[in-house]
Amino acid sequence: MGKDIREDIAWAQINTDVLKSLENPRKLFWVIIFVALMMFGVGVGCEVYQYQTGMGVAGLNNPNVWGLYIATFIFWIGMSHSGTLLSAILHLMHADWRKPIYRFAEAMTTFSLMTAGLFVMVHLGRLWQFYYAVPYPNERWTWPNFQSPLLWDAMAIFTYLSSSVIFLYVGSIPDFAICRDNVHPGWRKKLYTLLALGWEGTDRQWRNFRVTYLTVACFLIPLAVSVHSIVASDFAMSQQPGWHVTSFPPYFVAGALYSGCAAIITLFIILRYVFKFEEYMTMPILKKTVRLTFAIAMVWTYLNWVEFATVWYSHDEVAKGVLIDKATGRFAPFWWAMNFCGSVVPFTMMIKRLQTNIPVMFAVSLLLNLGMWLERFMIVSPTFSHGYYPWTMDANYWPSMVQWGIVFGSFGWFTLLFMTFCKIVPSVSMYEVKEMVYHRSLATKKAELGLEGGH
Amino acid sequence: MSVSNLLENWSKFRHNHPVEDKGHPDWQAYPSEIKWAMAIDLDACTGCNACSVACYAENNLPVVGKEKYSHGQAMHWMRIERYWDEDNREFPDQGAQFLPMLCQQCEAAPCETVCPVGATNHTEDGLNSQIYNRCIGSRYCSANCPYKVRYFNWYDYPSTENVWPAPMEQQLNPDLTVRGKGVMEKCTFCKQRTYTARNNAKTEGRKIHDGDVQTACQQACPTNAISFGNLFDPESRVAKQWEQQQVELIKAEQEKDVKPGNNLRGYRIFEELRPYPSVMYLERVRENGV
Amino acid sequence: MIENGFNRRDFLKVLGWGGTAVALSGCGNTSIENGKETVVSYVEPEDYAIPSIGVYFNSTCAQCDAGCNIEGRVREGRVLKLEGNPGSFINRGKMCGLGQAGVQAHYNPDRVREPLLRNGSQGETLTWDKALSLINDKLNGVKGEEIAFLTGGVSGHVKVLLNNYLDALGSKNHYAYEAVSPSVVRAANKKAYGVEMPRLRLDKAKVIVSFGADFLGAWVSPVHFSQQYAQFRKGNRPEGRGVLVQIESKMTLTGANADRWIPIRPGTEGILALGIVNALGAGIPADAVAAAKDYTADRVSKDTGVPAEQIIRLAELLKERSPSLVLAGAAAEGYAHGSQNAAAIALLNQVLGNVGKTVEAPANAQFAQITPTTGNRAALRSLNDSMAQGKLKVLFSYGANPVYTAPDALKLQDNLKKVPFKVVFAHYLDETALEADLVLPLDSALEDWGTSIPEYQVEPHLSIQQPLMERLYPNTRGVGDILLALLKQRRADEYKAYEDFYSYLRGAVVQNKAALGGAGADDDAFWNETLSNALVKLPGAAGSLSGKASAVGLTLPAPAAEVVAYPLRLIPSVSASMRDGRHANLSWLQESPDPLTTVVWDSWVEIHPKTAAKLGIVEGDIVEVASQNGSVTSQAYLFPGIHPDAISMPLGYGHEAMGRYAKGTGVNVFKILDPVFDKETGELAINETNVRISKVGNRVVVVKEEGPNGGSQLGRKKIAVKVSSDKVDLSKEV
Amino acid sequence: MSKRHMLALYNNFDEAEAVVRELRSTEIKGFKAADDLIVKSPIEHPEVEKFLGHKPVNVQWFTLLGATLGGLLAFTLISGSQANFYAQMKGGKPIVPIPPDLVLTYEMFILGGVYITVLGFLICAGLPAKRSALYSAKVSEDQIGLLVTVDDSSAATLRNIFTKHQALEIQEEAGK
Repeated sequence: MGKDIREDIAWAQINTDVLKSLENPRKLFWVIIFVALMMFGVGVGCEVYQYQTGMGVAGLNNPNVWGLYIATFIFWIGMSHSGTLLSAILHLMHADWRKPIYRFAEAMTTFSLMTAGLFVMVHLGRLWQFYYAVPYPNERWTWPNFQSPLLWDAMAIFTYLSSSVIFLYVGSIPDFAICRDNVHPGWRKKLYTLLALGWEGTDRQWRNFRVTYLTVACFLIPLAVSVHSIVASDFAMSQQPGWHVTSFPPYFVAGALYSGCAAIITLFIILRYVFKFEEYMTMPILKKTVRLTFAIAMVWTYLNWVEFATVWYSHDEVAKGVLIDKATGRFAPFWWAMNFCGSVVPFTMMIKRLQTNIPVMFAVSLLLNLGMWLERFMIVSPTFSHGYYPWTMDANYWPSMVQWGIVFGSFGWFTLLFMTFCKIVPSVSMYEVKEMVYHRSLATKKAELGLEGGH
Repeated sequence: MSVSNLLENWSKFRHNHPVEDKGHPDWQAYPSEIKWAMAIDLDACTGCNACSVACYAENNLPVVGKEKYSHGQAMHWMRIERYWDEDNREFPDQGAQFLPMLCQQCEAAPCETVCPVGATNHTEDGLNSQIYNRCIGSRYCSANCPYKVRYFNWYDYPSTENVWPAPMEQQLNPDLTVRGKGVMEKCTFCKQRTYTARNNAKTEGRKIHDGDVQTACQQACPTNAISFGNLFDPESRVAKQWEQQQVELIKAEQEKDVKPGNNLRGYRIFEELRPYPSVMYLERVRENGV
Repeated sequence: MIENGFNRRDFLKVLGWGGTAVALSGCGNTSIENGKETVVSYVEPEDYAIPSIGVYFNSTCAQCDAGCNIEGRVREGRVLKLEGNPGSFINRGKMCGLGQAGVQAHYNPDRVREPLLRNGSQGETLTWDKALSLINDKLNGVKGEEIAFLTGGVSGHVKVLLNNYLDALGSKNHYAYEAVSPSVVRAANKKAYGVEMPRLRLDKAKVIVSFGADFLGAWVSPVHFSQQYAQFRKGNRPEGRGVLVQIESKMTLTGANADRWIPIRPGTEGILALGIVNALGAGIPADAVAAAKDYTADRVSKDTGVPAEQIIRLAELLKERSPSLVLAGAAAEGYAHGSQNAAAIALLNQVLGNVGKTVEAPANAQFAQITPTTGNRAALRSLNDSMAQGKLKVLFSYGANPVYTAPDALKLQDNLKKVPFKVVFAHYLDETALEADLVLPLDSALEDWGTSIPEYQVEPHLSIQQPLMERLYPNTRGVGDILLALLKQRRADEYKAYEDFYSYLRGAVVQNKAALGGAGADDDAFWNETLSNALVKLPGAAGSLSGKASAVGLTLPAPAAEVVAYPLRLIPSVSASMRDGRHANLSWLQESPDPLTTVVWDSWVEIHPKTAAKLGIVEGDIVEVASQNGSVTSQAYLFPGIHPDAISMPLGYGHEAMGRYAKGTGVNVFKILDPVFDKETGELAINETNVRISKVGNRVVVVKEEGPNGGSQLGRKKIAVKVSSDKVDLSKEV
Repeated sequence: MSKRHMLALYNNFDEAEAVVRELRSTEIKGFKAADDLIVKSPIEHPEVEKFLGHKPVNVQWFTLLGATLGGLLAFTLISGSQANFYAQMKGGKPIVPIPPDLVLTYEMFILGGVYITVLGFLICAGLPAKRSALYSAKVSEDQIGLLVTVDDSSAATLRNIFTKHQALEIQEEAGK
């Protein structure tokens, strides 16, 4: 296959190319920002209405006390895992093809976490009291209930968010230095000077930088796994049929990586187009990402069916009831759609021709994410409307427009954050691309020398 | 002080109530002589709904109206369920089966552990307390309740039209609050009544007698199907019933159930989930020969 | 009413000790809930309301005619909750949902607060003095027979004043009308036992065979019967656990609690009764044998749709287990031949030798002038006729809502217009009040004074109804006070001694204290005692039953042939909370699900799944139910507990007025009833309406408590468990 | 004796390496390669450390400290608050339930680890730092910089060595 990146790109060229993406935005950028603002506005409107009137307007009820908010919360948490996968795991594996694309992946991690956090808030019946869940010393000596998986969630997300923000920042310090050295005087220069912390690329700085980056990466991997297993425990720790499943944590983690990678492909393609990053976000890299995604898709598919199978072959009639309801009940269309998007669509990624076919991959990645969102929806709602207690089952629950509106708005919020980010922080890591180019050119040189020696 | 206390009383803090209790909760922090419990005789219950209405009157339950009811947002702490036999005969010629379902006040309640802010705890007299002020409305408790007997304030009912239009608000019971939007609520075994009864017993320097306190549903029930009292007081009717029916609180499966041919009809719902409910039901009896 | 309130204050001064009693108990912080403080009622909270201490005062429930004795919890001068009075002979400290909702009737936001005078289509307020003098003027020059008084069932001293007033006006037209009342059964009982309402001992019976008597739901005295039923079900009573067999076309709450519920073709209850008599075979009076000789099991089975072996088994059961009790209820009496049905059932009772065992004589009380005048449905017809003939010039209406409960076919609303002056004593602006020329706002039952004697009595006693709190609105009045004021217009001298109804009541009771077991007691002491108990035993001679139910002249028509155009029989159901709709504006009752269908806040049409399948109807279909005299549309509910030839709709819904909760909720089934009347008693036969149903097209989600699984437990173990009686040992139960 | 700073820019690492080796081998008055020589590069390049000789990195100690403290703090805080302030029976579980507390301990362990590590990085790398004496934007682009501090007297010697290895540019500045 072709080279991940041209080795003869001049380093100066890299600087100019990437820094261009920080320069005055194109019209398209503003269009995207505007649309995102509109979407976010819808969400905010719905939330205000819900805040004032009460959760009832979300169409939730007894027994359906949780709805799209929780489902979408899991979805966004899942999204966040891709960043860690690329920047941390692949970093440890020295897979240097990650270098041009990990920066925006990490940004994605951060922002999807922020979005997920919003959903925890939106879900609360008494948002104005959310701080009761924060362990702060107070005169009443009351503390949150540390036994509650929801609290573990809050803790895990906080840890994960702050860690990935730090990781993202530390990783971009050298690039901030580059910006500092290249942008014209003005507020931007001041900003970068501040962010660069006076980085000069001295040997001492680089030395400590390497160790730090490695250490944090090592921390992030178990953290990412723990975060989504904890989200899984929200369900697995409960007694409800369809939730009380041992395989939930790995299942959730796989799903998370899955949706994350799909999202990376989506953004990869968008950025490549918007910022003209063809030189760096190259087809071979896309191909690699696609293959990785496919592998994870298969893992997810496996765990997905394992979950069904364990229920199916158990004698837990109640859980079985939920499963049957998923497959045949009123949620059946969504459930089958989820299986289709999650387990069938990825097979297009096996076909070599399609792996580098931008439009197809774009469509596929969107479908995969749809599938992953449906998965979360199918985890939450059917168990409620078909739970333990026959009398309180519910065949009429359907999320109200308010719920849909807020879910819709969250995508606007995410886009907003992400696009702003792309204009302030280089969305391709310049110094690492340089390393990549350098090392690869060295390698080829060595090879040539070797050939000469053969004479 | 925190750490020393932690280390000194470690075993105490590691005590597993109720399963490691011997009879009474022997965990020092709660020296309790009281364990409120209930027994509901389904044979006597006629499904007349008097208990439910009485509960509305006693506990300031909002009337949500048709539209909200249709969304499953009704607030009846005490609901009467009506089941038919499942042997699909043409006619239900042995009548219906009525089941008054209220919070089972589990000893090991699934709802308690999951609340992020600790708004629902186990009280020393063996109830699930629900602290409205503390509740932030995550609704995890309801999600984890096998009986689905927790009811959430989806709206701000006190300020909702036609819930308590003047002068109906004058009927509200001042012994307990009305709940604002966004908090979870549920049957309290008429906390305000048990509480008063205990205070009176205290002022009079005696123990609670059976009959000192009746719950609203029990007091209304025209057929005396509901009995309520202190399970630790061997003289109380409820204790006698549990005893006679050989139903023990801290059992996931009663001995009588494993040995065949017991002629007893006491049982608890979802015992196998090990929440150790405090409400014992007595099976409905029907004569087949006629 | 200033002078009235003033007077009460005096009365309270006398009762200062009562207050201090409460005060002391309050300071000692003795129980709110247990050691119940029941002292005399106060009507002026600021005098001795102890903050945060609830005090119980006894009174009498006015929600239905059962007349349960209640105690109201009063705090800071507000009545908060009603409980049963443990000292009661009827309800023994228990209470039904309808009674619980009494507080809502009191605090109801839609009560009439001012006297209203019709002015065109509007009503304008006026003072009481004007209102009363207006009545006086209107009555002048009107002949006695042109004046009529329409009431529900009345008893006690209100009845006395009412009769005296009519007497003063020279009128004999007192129409006591109850839309749903066991009036045919009363007549049958009168014939069979010599009394209208014998004392029933469900608790003594080994078997109860009830022909549609919903004694656990809405029949006569449900709370009392429920308690007897609890006894009847006990395994540890000498008679052993009783067996309940319910025979009816539409399952009632009682039917839902039966060991065996037998669906029967509508109207053939009497035939089945005779069928059982026939099946009993030897050892029964000759005339009974003669009367029942044609009713062989096979024929009866053919007529009633009840399997022959079932009939025989039933007869055997009744023979094996004596004493038994056979009841005739609304389902049996609501036909043109309702009297014969009831008579046949009474005969069965007698043949089984239950008379004197489970059917006892009530102690017939003295003071005939205060014993209940029970309402019936015949009164409606006669009133309607005389209005139609324009015989009436002035009509008073109290405690009845004929415009709502009368079938359209009677054209009552139009006939009412022929009455020049109509006075309605009203709690709400209900359909009848809207037709009135003058509306007089009544005190709620928790604000008013009164006495009552329930129709069904265990021990003869007089129940006192006393205010549990100060009236909410200054311009409402007690019915007694109004009647007294009106009487004073006619017989001033006779009643000048009584400043208000309270003083009249007190006088009446205290005068008879000797007869009431207070001989030699100090007047005040006796009166206070009476008030704090809110009931006083009446002397009564032990009555006797004349078990003279006979088969003579007992002719039962063959089951009605199917009307082709209207193939189904409409059975209006009387629910425990809605009754005849007078309490439709109490939101607790609207939201408390119907026990059997669990539907709330609306009417519904009960259809047997078989019938529904035939008509292609599924749950939630909006169907039109059309009789010869009109039609209503409502939601279909598939209900196994009904005979396939019948459908059922609940009464009490579909008000066009009355208040925010009642108005427009459901449909009014009274309207489409055919005007068929019982041949002997002239009672409206409410089950005699044939209907056809057709889908209107649209479909709704039925708003009900029941989940999507209907009554199924999805095979879950141990949710609502039923066990066969031979599998349990009830004898040792606590 | 007054010092002066010199910055030489090179095209690639090989040249820079050669210079460094020579500087380390040759004896120059008032100049110790170990202390007075700083290599600036646009990318992180392990070889640099090789030819600069071993220099210690201490970040990992901060990591150890942070992680340990984080974990300990978490468990004491949580179990302490459960036992002392908010002792409530819940769902038939002990007042101090181990598994949940461990979950949170684990999270805090990581949190502490990450925070203190980064703190350590800033300390060890001497960030945030002022502009050093001589700096060229070229370094952040594609050139290798050698920054030396040396006595005025030996400045010439160094200049020679730099130029010998085709320095693209040599900046000088008198320092204190």
